[in-house]
Amino acid sequence: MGESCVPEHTPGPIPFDHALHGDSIGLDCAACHTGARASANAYMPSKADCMDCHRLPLTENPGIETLDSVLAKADDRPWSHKRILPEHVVFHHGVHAAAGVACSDCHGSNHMQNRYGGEKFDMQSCLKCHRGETFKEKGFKPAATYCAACHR
Amino acid sequence: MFRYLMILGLTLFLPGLYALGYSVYQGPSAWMVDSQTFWGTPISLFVFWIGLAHAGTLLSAIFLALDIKLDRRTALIAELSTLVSLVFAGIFPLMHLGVIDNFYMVAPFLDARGNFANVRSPLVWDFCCIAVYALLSLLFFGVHLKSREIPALDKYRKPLAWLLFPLVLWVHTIVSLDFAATFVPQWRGAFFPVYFIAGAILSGLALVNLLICAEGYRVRLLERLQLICTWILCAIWIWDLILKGYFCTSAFIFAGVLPQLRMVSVIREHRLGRIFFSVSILVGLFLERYYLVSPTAASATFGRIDLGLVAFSVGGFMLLFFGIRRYLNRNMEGAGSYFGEVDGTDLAEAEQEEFEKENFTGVRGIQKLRKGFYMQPWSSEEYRILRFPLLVGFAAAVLFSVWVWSQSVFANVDLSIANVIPLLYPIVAVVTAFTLCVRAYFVEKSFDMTRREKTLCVVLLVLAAACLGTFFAGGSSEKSAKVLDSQPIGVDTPVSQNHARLVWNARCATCHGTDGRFNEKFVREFYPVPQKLDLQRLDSLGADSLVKVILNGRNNMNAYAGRLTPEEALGLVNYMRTLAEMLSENAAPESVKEGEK
Amino acid sequence: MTPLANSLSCLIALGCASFLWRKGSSPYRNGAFLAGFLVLFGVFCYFGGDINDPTLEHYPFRMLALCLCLSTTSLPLYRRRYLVLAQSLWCWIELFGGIALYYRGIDIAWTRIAALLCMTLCSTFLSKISKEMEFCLMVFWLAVWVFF
Amino acid sequence: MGMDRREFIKSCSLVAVMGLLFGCRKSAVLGDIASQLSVPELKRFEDEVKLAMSQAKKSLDLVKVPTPGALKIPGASTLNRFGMAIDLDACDGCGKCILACNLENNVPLVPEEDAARGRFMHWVDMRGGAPFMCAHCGNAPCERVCPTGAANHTPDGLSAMMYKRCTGSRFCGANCPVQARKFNFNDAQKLGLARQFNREVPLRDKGVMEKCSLCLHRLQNDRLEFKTSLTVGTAAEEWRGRGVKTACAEACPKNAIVFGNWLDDKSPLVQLTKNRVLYAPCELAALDPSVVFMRGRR
Repeated sequence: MGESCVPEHTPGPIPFDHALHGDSIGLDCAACHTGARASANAYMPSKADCMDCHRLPLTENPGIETLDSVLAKADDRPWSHKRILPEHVVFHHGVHAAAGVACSDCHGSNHMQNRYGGEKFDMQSCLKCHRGETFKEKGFKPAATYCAACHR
Repeated sequence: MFRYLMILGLTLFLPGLYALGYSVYQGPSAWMVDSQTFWGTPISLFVFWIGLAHAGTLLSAIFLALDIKLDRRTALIAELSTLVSLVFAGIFPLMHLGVIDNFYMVAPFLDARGNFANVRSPLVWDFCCIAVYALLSLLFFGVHLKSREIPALDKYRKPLAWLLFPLVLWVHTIVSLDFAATFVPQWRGAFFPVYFIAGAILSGLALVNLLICAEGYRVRLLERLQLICTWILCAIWIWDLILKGYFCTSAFIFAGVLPQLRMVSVIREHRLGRIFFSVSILVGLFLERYYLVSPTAASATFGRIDLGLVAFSVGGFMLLFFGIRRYLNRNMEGAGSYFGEVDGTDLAEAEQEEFEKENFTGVRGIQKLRKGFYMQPWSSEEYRILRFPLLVGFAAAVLFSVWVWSQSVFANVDLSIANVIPLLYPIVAVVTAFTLCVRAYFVEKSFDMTRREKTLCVVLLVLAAACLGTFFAGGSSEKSAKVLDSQPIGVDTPVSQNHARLVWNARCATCHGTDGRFNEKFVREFYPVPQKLDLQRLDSLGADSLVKVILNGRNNMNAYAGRLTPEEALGLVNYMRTLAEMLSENAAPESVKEGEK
Repeated sequence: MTPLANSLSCLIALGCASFLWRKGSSPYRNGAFLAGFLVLFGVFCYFGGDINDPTLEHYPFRMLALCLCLSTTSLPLYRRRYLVLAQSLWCWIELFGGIALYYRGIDIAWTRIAALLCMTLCSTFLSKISKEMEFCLMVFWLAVWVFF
Repeated sequence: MGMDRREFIKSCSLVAVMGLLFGCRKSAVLGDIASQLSVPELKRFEDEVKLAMSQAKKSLDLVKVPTPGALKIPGASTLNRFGMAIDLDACDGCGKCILACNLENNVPLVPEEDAARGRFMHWVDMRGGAPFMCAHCGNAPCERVCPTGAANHTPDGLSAMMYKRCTGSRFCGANCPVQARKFNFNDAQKLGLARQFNREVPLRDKGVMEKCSLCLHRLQNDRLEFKTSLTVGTAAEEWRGRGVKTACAEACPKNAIVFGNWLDDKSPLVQLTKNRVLYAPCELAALDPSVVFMRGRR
């Protein structure tokens, strides 16, 4: 029962820390996870996305040199994850972000410690939020609950 | 005798089993499918067997409720045949489904996904009615068997009979609504409930008469009723003919004309003759259902698989029914007194004659009338037993309706009371029966069960719980195999302002800020401060060169050629103008503010 | 069906009711009568109304139910029980016929069903059914038939 | 007691056998073979459309209907009701819409024996020389009888079909007065008859009903994109599905199929049907269809 969501990140060779890249330096999640606010899927950053910033020596931290060398050798698309929703489910990541749902509402804040997955999404939890039964304090507008809003 | 019948059943059943397995594997294209309704043999067989399943409860319960006496063994045979018929009536709608694994979605329970069956559908009513009918028939049969040992239980039979009386009619009414509620022109018929009930009663009677013949005796009352039923059914067929100009000749011959031979005493008195009437009626009614279910000229013909399915049900019925009969004969103490091996045939007949006389000529009635027979309303024994459980049942039905209405699934559905009514009585009946059982268990001191019965009860309960659990949990769906990495480049089409804004926020705002000023936190710490956004600069550079800058990069600005399409870049340039305009509008008051400082 | 034909039909039912359950009549006789009446009602509907009118589909059966209701008043025994049963049958035909028609876009005659249901419940309280009560019941049924 | 145990084991094994019987329909062994089969070529789809067109013979009885208004179901949208109008004066029955629909919605091919019987899966049929598809009735009989609720209505006028919820009782097909519903008798993927031309539309499994979805996926995508890109300042703007077209409407060389929103005055549907007489199949006229035919000027 239920479709539990366990994103399978391929732990690439690139050492990465969410805590260093998040709010502390004024970066939005969508800056790297492009599409998170704009399109149906939230994507992983490509090497080019990393290099936008990392082509300059950014800090004086001792690790930065090894990081830069690893990055230089890395794949064009160093990270990937599996879309765990079934084919017949339409989930538009951007529309949820646009509706004011914060990233941590669904994904928690575990990723700041670089622990991924563990979110449990099933139809019941979708429906509950869409009906306005959960996240009452956030004051989301009730969303569509007819089948064809999310299924095809 | 039973052994030979069982062997006959087995020889029919085994090839039938193959047909069933093939049908399940192959799906609905295995058998003849009607080109318009997509239905076929399994549904005909379902209607046929559910009709036969009326024999037991009809005869036993209704006769009991109406004080028409029927001897115990006939009643028990009838009840047993109901149970066995129900098994086959249940198999066919299940196996005819396209996706059998999803059958649980028909049950009107909430499932873990928050879905709910469409209670407007006659199929949902069907499912509930048949499930409840099977449960209560089992209970009725069990109580009947048990009441021999524990006389205290006997007084529960009549209340149960009164509970089953409407239910048995309800079931077939609902089956008829499967057809009558549709737009298929051949199934036009607000009279279908009566029509189907009449057909069911006739087929039930024919089956019981046939089984009684196998037992080696006869009940004249049932034979007469059977004959009368054929007349009524013929009258209904005539109305069908008047209404639609459609007439099933073969059914009329088999179930309408041939049974009239009963009026010839030579045939009537011969056992083979009696078997012939019953078989002829059964064949006729099967043909009738067959033509009813597949109204348009079939694009395929009645094939081997269809025959196999018929053989499966007939053989299976024989195997199961006579198997149980044999088992009971052997393993139950005093089976004779249940199933009448010790009664002489003549004795039974004489008895029967007497009953009939009493029932129909009103001798008994006149006697009672003379005695000043009168009963206060709502004062009968069965009513007193049934009173409280019925109340619970009605309360449950009302609660169920309210619950159904509150389901969010029906937010976009015009749900009316007519959609829910057919579900109510089965709920009333099942809850009432359950309450009755619980009550009987606690009230009757003499009631205790053998170990085997207790195990049976526990197993049944566990099975029921497992069923409910499965219905609730539902199946799992296959997850997508799609792997997402970085965002692929989109199609190069003109983008709207809104889309450009989204792209800006995702790609540019890290440095340039969502409002076109800098993202202070980021830029101050790490990065060279980007150029200021103002209209004059934008105008002097021109859109084309700005697009080039975005795509190819310049100085500290990164190249986005592989990640943005030229159109997207152009959209960004346009959006930059909007941002610059907004900035210049806001600049004036801000410069004043700075001046104040 | 026109109001006139409708009224006529209940008179036919009334006439037919008197043939049922005569003292000493065999079940064959009663069964044959029932089947015969049904055919008669069907033929009446065919000539009395527009056969394409969906509400006509269960009309003969409603007539038969009315006929049975009317005939129960002359039963010697278990009158109350059969009275209730006959009315339930009528209710049944109206209700489920109505549901079948409802699915094809025709409204259910709720007033008729409600009136019958009320009467069915009320008649369970009837003690000895006097001649006057018989008359009242018959008038009620005919009124339900003609007006609701 | 020994007897009891035996009985118990017997019943247990019976249950297990039943489970196996059910399970073998979708067992791993059978499933693996399925995924390795080749996909059919485009040519076969084109040929099948030609075959279906040559077999089309049913004529259409049309009756006049008023312009569809807002839906009469609870919770219906007052802004959107999507539908189509097919211009019988412009249509020449070329059948391009059928192929376009098949490719857009990944409609599978049928085996030869089904084709010989005229049992195609095409969502668009040719009847009376014009395309004919599900009319998305406002008061849809198919939805009323669907036991699981797999066939249901969206608030904006689509009669949608949820394939995963479908149990294949075929009741909806029986109750559709114009037989617009198609049943997946075959496992098209296993037989190599299905091809996913369009990633946006899932392939259907064996044993489920399907029919014209009015290109539901296009509307869904448009709605979601619209809502995502809605600027905060202009929140009052509502989605009207402007700019969406169904595959058949897109493909029609004569522009005889017009898709739009019956409740939106700016919609091409409203503008082009303004002076036309609208018709619907006589069986559907009372069921408030959203897809209608137009012929002649008023």
